[in-house]
Amino acid sequence: MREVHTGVAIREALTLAMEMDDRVFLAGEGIGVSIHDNPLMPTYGLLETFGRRRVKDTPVSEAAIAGLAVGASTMGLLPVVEIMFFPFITLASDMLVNHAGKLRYLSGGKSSFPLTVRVKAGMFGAGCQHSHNLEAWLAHAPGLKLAFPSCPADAKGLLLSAIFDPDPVIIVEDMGLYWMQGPAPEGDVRVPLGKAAVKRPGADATVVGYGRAVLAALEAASELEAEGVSVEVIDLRSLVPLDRETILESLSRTGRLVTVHDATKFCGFGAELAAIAAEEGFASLKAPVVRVAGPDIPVPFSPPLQEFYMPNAQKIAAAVRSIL
Amino acid sequence: MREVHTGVAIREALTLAMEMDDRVFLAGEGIGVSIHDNPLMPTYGLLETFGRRRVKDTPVSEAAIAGLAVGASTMGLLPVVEIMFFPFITLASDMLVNHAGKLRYLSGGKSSFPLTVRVKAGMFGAGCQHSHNLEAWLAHAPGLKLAFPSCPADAKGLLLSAIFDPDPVIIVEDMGLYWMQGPAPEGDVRVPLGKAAVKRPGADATVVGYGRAVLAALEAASELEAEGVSVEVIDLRSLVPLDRETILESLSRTGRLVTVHDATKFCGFGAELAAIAAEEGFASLKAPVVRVAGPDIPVPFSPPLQEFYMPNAQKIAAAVRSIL
Amino acid sequence: MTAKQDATLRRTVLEKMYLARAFEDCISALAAEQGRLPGMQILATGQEAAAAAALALGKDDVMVTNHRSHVHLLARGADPKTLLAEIMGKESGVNHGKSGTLHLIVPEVNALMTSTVVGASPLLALGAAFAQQYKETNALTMVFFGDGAAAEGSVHEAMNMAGVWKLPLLFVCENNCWAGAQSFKEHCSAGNIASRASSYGMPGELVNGNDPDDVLNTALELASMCRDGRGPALMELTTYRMHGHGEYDKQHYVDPAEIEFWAERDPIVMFSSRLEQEGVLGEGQAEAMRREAADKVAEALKFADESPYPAPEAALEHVWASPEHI
Amino acid sequence: MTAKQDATLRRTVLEKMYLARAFEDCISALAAEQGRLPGMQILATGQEAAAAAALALGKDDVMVTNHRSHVHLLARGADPKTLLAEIMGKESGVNHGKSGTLHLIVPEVNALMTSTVVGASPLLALGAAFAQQYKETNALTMVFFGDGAAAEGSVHEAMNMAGVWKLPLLFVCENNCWAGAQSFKEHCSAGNIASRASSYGMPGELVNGNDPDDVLNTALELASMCRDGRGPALMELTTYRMHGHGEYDKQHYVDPAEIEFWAERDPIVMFSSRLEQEGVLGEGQAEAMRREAADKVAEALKFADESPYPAPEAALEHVWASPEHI
Ligand SMILES: Cc1ncc(C[n+]2csc(CCOP(=O)(O)OP(=O)(O)O)c2C)c(N)n1
Ligand SMILES: Cc1ncc(C[n+]2csc(CCOP(=O)(O)OP(=O)(O)O)c2C)c(N)n1
Ligand SMILES: [Mg+2]
Ligand SMILES: [Mg+2]
Repeated sequence: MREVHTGVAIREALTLAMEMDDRVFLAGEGIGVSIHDNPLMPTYGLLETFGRRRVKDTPVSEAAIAGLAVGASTMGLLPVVEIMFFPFITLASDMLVNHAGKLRYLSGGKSSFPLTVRVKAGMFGAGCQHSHNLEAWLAHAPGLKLAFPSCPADAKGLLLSAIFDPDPVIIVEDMGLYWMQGPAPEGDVRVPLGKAAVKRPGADATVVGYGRAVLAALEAASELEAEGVSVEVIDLRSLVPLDRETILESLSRTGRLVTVHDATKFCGFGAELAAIAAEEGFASLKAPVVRVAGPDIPVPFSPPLQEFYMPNAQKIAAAVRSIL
Repeated sequence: MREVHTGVAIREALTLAMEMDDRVFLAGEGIGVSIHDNPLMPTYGLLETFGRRRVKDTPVSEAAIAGLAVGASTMGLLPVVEIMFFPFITLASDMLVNHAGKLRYLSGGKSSFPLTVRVKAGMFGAGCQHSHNLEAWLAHAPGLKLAFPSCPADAKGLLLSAIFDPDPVIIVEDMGLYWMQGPAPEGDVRVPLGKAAVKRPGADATVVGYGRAVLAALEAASELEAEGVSVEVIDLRSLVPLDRETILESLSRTGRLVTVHDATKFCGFGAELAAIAAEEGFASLKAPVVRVAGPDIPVPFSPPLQEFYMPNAQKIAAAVRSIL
Repeated sequence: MTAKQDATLRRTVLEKMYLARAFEDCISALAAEQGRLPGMQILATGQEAAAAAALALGKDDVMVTNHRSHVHLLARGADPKTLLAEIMGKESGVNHGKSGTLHLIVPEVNALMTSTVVGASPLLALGAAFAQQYKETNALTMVFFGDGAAAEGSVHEAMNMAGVWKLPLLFVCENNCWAGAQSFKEHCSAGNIASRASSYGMPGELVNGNDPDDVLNTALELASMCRDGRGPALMELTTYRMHGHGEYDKQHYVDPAEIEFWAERDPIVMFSSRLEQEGVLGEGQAEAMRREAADKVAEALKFADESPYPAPEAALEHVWASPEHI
Repeated sequence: MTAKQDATLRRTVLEKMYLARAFEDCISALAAEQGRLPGMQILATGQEAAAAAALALGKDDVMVTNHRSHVHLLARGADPKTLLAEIMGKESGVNHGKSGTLHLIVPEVNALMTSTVVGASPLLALGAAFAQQYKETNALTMVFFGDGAAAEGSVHEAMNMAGVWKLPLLFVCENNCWAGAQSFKEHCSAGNIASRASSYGMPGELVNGNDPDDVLNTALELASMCRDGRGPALMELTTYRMHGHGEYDKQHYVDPAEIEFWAERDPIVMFSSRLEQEGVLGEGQAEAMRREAADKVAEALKFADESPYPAPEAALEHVWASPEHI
């Protein structure tokens, strides 16, 4: 299969969706006219292709961006809005949690809100007000679906699924992936929400992650293979709905679980994964679950400090070794 | 010890703190002049006692209420602000998460932010935009402490600790408790943050909870005692810092853990407790962990639906039975 | 067309005002009976002239409202039966008991979204108005919010974006002098809300919110500007909540003279006598309207009372549009 | 006192402008070298007249700023050495490498809080100004924010509450014509930000943001009103960011004529020649100031370059004021 950058794969999904369906429009800060004159950015060139009616540069107003999506979606449009950096999801959180996730329920099932929110995430040397992964918040909000791809094919396929899903979906894009290449199919090839991918089969331990952390997990698995340890790596791809079956099935074979994500550990998504193991996979567990995650601190700015913060292959490998 | 209502105990803490220290002021919506002419409400009468300088009724502006606390606290005041209902914490979440919790870190330890946020919570027949417990969000935000009392003595003692703590503390008040009486000491008796209470000792299973759910857990324990099952009930009181020692010590004796809270289950605080058990208490565990929590839906309005949502003694007892 | 000329429309306004008053009187009476209604009850008694704003809308226009919504919804044509059933938490309620009184949503009459998060409605309306512009319809969105809500950042963001994009969005601020127990001047240091419209490049009109003619004329005028693509507009209705914030609110903090002042300006009393004086209503017609409203509400009460509660497990329904999961 | 009369103050303003320019020129040069600086660099080149606003403050006044803070901080007296070290992520940095360029905080000079969350600074300033009023000090708080920030709900809430409580809070909006890649008229449909002050019951002044005298005079006047208990005020500086949004921004979306227009209005060039013409500066004095600024920056660069990075585990420090835990 051809290789493309993740940023380009995302743009393919946006382009396809907009070509296929006039109900799809984009809105966000700097998604049309952008300071980034870079073809690897997902929305590069879309304003020129689709025009100002369908590509809306908004004022710096995150709550309004989310409100726009909520209101427009129930009017029959398929909004795809962007929150520039993950920490700013706080500003949109009332609209997402109390409205996007609840209005269908409040209506007694009469209305629906088929919106998509793309959130840009990642640790990129800008400090804690630009870098703060909060996927655990969104996963804890009823009525919202949540995807978190790790590669170009999934970034494209999950986004296509999100756009045409009848419910609100939030999709987290780790910006570090924009610059990475990988195979991705051409055309409208969707990756279903709620289906994990076994990125590498293994027998001795299961590592479950999503986003950039999957790449670190795969690296750790290679490292451990050299030591004769066989690690299964599961890429969740979608956090809500969550593919429990794939996790529990893997656990039933390996008996050992390591979770990994870039977000902080305490009450992070890894806690839910560990809890599922302790609750539903207890009979399989041969060793303690280990969570690899950011320490419970804000993301620091200085390069060696940020490096200290980041989960990486070494930390994952050490975690696996600790429970063999 | 004398018995007081929780609402009155909270007012005692506020009154004492204000009497002891002029740096303490209160701000929030309807905390001075209130539609509730009810002496069981925590801020009843405080405007009359302390005047308009120290008891500030704010406009309906949750972000500004939180910003007020952040800015005033680093100027040497000890703000105690109120967020009227828990779902509205979303509107204050940028200020709390990206500012209260991070500015000290960003300053390199030069500044501190000794603020207190009282959040009113609970399920009271108003539906999902008034009732949505989000303590797991706050626990996942570095730099914020978090308390969640279950009785008058703790509501008072934790609040006093929070007000004089040098870090930002959020304290959740389940409004249902306002109307309940219990023993509480007079005077400046503080309950330290980070110390759980064993509300009832037991040998067969450990139930860990906080807030109103502790009462349900105690009820369940009585019910199970009649069946010859001895349940230890731990009231966390403070979620951050968390008293892991007390939990793990109990687990080492009982080998069985049930967690309980009113918030929804997926990525709720119970997940963190279960994860700690799976990670640090694995050797003690004799059975799967069970999480009792709200189902992953918005809190419904209609009485039988809200009843269905709520964790209660029966559900907790059933959970314990399921792992004996 | 001006409202003065349209006798039928003015009669309809009065009819809806009677209906809303009767509906809320019924709720007030029920709320006074211990255990009769679940949760809190928030009434718009005294603010019925807002019905005229809702009646300035066409069938395809969208309405977005807030916690104090009965007048808006009934004016728009919502069925009192299913509204009352919802308020009681019954299965036959317009939202199957999921919502209750605080966020009644009636998509059937294009009352598409309702929020009890103060200040949120204008953001929802922003999205609806955007969709109308995007689809090049001739429709507009009308959003109701309170004076207290105007302090929320969300309202500012909605007005700003609507102004920049020239969306067909009519902001209707019902300034009933109070936000909870806080008087207007305690939360706003400008004398009114309407004049801030210029910050967003839109017209702002201050109208007598107890005079349905004023409300109707201004709403029709501003609505037609919105429809013409001239962008959003703001109207502020000066009015009063006669029952306080909610039914449990004894208004201990309100000067009784203030309540007295507004009681003398009851919009229904004033409007019905004006219509009678002008001959728009014949003798006895107002009384007939009032009785008809009472009958409808009695019927609604019977319907709601006789309806069963939903089954407990129904709590799990309606979260997802896609096949249920998790 | 007016600035015209105060030659010393005006000379200090120019000095700080030179210092800021030299500091940012240094960063710009470093940023152009691959791998020399971590993260993004956001400069206020062209906006140096804002230094005059900061210099209108007294020692006890508080300053709150945002992502584009170098001018404000240097004018306030922050040390270029520890600022540059922080920007490089060094242990000797003013925030020990925790913050970096985007949220430089310098409590030593009462630059108490800084946020890169656009629109957040005014809310932080609200709290500081409240504390000043509460403690009955004579001090005020000055907050800087951009034109883009004015679209955020947070700014509205801060202005509204400050207006209601008459807080000593001077809002300074630096309208540099752009918010990221969005031009002013794309995010604000009123012609300016200043005129919205009336919505909050405060004065609003539009000033030439490239003229330090204008900035200084207006800031002094409004600051003294704030100090007198007359409540908050808003001033808007019309200015321009000569380096685009950040150093990586090639401004492909900007009409070169616009940049040319503003280049001809360089605040340093204009102000120094005015001071020379007026005899406030003698011959060669401006050039001496420029050279002194360059020397200070060279010294700062040496300091920062020679400083070590923090130890990795230092990441765990400074979260808590109480004994560390979790
Ligand atoms: C975000 C938010 N904050 C607080 C509340 C609690 N609350 C409900 S109604 C109300 C007062 C609103 O006043 P106004 O907007 O004037 O509307 P009115 O009730 O007068 O119709 C408040 C503070 C809420 N529902 N939402
Ligand atoms: C809440 C938030 N949204 C978006 C951003 C990304 N961002 C950084 S600067 C900027 C533009 C701000 O424009 P303006 O307020 O005019 O300040 P300027 O950069 O022009 O000085 C944006 C959108 C942010 N930092 N914070
Ligand atoms: Mg009101
Ligand atoms: Mg700008």
